[in-house]
Amino acid sequence: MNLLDYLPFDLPHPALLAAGMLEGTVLAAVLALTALGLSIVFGIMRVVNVAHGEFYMLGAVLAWFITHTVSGIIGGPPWLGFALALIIAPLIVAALAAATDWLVLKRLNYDPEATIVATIGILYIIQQLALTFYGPDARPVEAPFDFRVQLPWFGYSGYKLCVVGAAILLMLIVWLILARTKIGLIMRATQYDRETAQAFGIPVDKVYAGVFALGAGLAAIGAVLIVPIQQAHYLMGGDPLLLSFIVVILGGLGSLKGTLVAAIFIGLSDGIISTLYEPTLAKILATLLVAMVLVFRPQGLFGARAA
Amino acid sequence: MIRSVLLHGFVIAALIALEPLLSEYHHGNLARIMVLAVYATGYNILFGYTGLLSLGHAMFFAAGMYGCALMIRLAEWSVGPAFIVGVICALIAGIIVGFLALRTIGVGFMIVTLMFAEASYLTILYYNEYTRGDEGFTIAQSVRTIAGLDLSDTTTRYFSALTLFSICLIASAAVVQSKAGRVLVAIRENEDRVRMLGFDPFRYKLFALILSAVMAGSAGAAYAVLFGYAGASFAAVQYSIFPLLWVLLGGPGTTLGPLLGTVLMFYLVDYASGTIMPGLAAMVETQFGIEAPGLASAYLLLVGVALVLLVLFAPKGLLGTLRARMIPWLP
Amino acid sequence: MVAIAQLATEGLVKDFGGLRAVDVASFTLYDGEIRAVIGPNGAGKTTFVSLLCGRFPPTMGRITFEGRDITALPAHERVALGIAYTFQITSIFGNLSLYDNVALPAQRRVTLDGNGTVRTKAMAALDRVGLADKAQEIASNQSYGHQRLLEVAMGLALAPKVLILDEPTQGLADSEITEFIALIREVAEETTILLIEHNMPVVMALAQRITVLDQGQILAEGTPGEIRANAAVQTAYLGG
Amino acid sequence: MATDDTNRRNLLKGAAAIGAVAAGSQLLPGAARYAQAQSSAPIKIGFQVHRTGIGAAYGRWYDRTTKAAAKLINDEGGINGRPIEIVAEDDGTDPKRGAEVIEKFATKHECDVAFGTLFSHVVIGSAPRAGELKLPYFVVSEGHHVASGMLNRYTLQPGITDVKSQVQSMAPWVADNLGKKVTMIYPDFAFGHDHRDYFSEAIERRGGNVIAKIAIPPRETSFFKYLPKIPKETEVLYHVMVGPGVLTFVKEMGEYFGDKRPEIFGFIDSLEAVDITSPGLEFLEGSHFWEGYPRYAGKDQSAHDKFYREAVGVDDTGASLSDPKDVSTFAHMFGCWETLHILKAGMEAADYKGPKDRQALIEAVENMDVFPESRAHPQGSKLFNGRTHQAFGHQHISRVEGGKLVPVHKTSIFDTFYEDETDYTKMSF
Repeated sequence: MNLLDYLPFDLPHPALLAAGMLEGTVLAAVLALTALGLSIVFGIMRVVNVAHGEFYMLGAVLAWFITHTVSGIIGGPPWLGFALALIIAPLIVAALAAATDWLVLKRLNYDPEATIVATIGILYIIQQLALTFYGPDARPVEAPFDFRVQLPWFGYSGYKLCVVGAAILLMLIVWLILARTKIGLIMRATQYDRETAQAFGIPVDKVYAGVFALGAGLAAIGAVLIVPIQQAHYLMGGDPLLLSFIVVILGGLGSLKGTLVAAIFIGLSDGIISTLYEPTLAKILATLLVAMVLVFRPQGLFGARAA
Repeated sequence: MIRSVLLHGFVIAALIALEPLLSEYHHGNLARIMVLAVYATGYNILFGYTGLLSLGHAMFFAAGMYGCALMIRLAEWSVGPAFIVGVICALIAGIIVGFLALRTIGVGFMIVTLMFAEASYLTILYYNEYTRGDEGFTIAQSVRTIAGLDLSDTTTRYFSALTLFSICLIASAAVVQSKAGRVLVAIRENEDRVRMLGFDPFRYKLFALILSAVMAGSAGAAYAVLFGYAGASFAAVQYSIFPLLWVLLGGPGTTLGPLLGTVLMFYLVDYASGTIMPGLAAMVETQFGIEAPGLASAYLLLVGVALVLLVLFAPKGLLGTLRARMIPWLP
Repeated sequence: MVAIAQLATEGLVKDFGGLRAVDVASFTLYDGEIRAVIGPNGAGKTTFVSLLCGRFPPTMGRITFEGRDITALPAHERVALGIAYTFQITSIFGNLSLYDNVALPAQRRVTLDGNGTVRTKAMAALDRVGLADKAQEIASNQSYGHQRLLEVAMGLALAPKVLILDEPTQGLADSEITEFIALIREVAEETTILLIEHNMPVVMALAQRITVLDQGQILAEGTPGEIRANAAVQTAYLGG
Repeated sequence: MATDDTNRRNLLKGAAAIGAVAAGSQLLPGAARYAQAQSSAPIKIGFQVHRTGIGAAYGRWYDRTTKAAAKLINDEGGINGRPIEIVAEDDGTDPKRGAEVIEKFATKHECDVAFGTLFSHVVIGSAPRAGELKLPYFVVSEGHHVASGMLNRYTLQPGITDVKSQVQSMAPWVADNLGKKVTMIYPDFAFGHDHRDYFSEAIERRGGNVIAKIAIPPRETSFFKYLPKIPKETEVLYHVMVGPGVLTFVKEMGEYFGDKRPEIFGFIDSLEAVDITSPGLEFLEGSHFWEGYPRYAGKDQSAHDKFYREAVGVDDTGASLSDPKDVSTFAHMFGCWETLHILKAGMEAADYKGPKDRQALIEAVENMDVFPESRAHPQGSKLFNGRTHQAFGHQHISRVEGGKLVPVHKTSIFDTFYEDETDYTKMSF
């Protein structure tokens, strides 16, 4: 009687498992990077930002424009263009987000339902402007550095491993800002109770604009880091939006730790399940797994249990 | 109460009277709009009246579509019984998803319905040899007849779509103005209070979700039969967002909002992509000399702008604002 | 008249994480009485009352209503049995008219009794709290006091056997309070009243018996006179 | 005779110019469209183009090739003395919108024919409506759905070969030159399944076999976790990925295999509108690609190919003349050019005057059988099967050498034949 016969799948070849784990970790890093911004905006402002994916796409598209012009004009090494993109793109996206918050969301007084509608509108606007000026093609962005790590079974992109490192670094920085700095304190105060924060003289509207801009900026930073392992395309905002929502809600509202754990949970489960079953079947199971967690633990992994 | 019966009667009568006057182009459009308005009406019962925002209604639409189309394609059933099978599939899907998704709180419902819809989309792809996956399959014109009436004939199709729409409109108006409807609206406003007034919110939400799924399913089955095509694209996320847009434009929580929203959005997209945007692009080229080929195809830009303006100045949607400002008795 | 126990609890405990919010050995509410529950802020009054009407389940203990064990019964079924609760923090249907707010509980009553019309029961409830003339106005536009009265009207529309009022007079003007006292006395003829209240004059005017809660436990129980004279109560209140 | 031609040509140039202005001023309702009294109304061709959605990259080049072909046809006197007008509508690469656009062509724009759809789910979504509205529907897809008999007598695909004939003609060369043990990686939807099924059958007939079939879920953005499923003994890795994710796929294959890799055979669909020299594609050096129409003009470039490239504004590497980085969908867009010319031949053969001659037009096209290589058919000579409404032509294989796609093999048309699965001529109109 061999126990392994009773498993509902056959054990994967070690190379497959290794690839699944590696890709799972990278996906976890990608998810964390994309969801980080949403987690802050959603956690602090309790506002569902459906345009989050488009800010991500804008970051990637701007990264292409910047690296393309830099290599075109100055023609420096790839990392120069990339470094500039990593700084400039998020700033532009953050500024744009602050403007949208000021022009639209503030007027709606951040009413949850109205913000969903407004951000769907903003989604289409950003997407279609990208189509107009960037065009419909998918264009690659050169990674700042490209080296191949030779593992026992196969080679793996060094840059991807650095993306994992960058994700951890970024999460740490954001956590430090929130936990250790004055601005972080103000943000947490506004998150805890908006009225009392206002009573203490915190300019809540300015904080919201800042948080919304920070959220979009973080999405853009994530995009600039990730675009070299994917491409910049005007429709690329769709999936990151869905995945970030799943990560944020699965992790539990307003809990940075929850976002991190949920990103790891989804990344690894997607990676490992894909080694056990046929690809599409694996995607179905991974999707249902996430849904079931939310069904049987509504407040998410780390959210406060609803009183 | 009588006013609302008259109003709905008037709308249906107008649609009947309109039929002979319509050019063939608008004939075909209105037939499709009415089928999609059934989908939006179903969606509105859950979103507009009960306050539950689902991002996965395409799975019910697709359940109806495939339930019906596969019975015709694989079991060679005739249109009538196949349509009923389609509606039953949507009913079953509604019950299963209802029991699972309604355990969630707040935004969790949005994500869980999204996940179930994504899983059903992939399942349609997975069973490709039956469903032909994303490519989909056609239903032969010869088979698409019901009680001797050829459904591909323009007038028959118009009136079949109108019949289905009228049934769903009256059903939705009846439900939302009934006692149950009053509870659904109360759940939307303050679910905790409803529980403390002696109602079990779960049962009412489940009823709303199942009714909404059945209507969405009947629209899916009707689309397959009236337009002769079933494909996995109708189970994709885009087709879960469409009814949300139509209801938001028309007026969530109003019985006629879905129809109005579907009509307006259809013609907005149709004219924008056909005339407005290409004209704009040509004008930009002639006036400023900038080559902007992308602009000609960016008609969704208008949809985006429309939504932002809508939420800033008419948050309750067109009919919702009309009700708040002028006609308070509008159902 | 022999007091019939209507609502009773034994060993009722509720823990939130480490905190033991409620730890009541036994509590009995008699048919037809007006009982007040008082105690300093954070004494666990609202939690205790929420356990009675089923807003959340107790960690331990039993609750019986008219002899029947209702510990596991969900809130909406306890309401059907006749236990109505009005919220401490006003929780009404802000976007709907006053009429729609009371029409819902009235509708529940009509289905339970199987007779009467929603319109008459709803208007009657609004009339008793003096809001009948504002029936079509939107609830959120009303003054805070009137919204509190609407809460009471919604309770009344259920025609419950036990009406639990959680700080009903909060935000009412003095004139409205006197009217409120008269109303409760009238309602008490056919309904048992359980009143959580800080406003001592109202407590003393209405309550036939008072239960004092402190840190989740019953400190003392008795008539208003006994309670006023009780030393332990004074220290709890004055923070000895 | 020359003066006649020049007169007619100036006349038509005038008409075409006015047409362009009118198109620009569509906003002015009822603008006088056709100033010249003597030239009769144009033949309106409804062009169903993927301007938005996943097919947008193709759509842009389909649009450009169609405009070039229409200009050429008009410059040569139009069809039956009437100029052709392309009425373009975006279908957003969506089956519902596709059906709506077909209705718009038939009932609002009153087009004579509809033309130009590429993605198969849009073709299948729209074809039933074209059949019901009795609107001839000339698709430029690659799908086997036309020849499979699933559609109707109004739907034809004379200007481009279908995936079954393409894949089938690759198997002999792959088995003989690259290897017998093949692993296939394909998208997990109908297009990928056609490749899987037809290639497996064809390679088995040639003594090879497919040892692993890896189906990738749609919208997947990273493929690395599937690569270990490729068996070690694989001799040829067959890949056909469509959509933006393809650059990642190729880069990850490079990282996975490093320098010891099996032979790689792919379909150019993976890299349509993508510059072969873009960063990350160095790994493809030495690999082979099926090409419907070689992107790089070989040394024996035909005069027709040269003329076609100039007309469309594409250089000898298949990229736009104005921007060498803007690579065209060269292996597909020729279908538009050739289909429009077949339409012209069909209308002239049927002496097409108006919508009442639509059935005559279809019958005329059904009777055609040979399209010799010419200015109208720069991709090469073709045989048209009137019964299955499907064209058969030469397929090309190119090898990536020094960042260029060098044509190495051209199949005979005979290799691409398969027996009929339907006979539309027997169906009623």
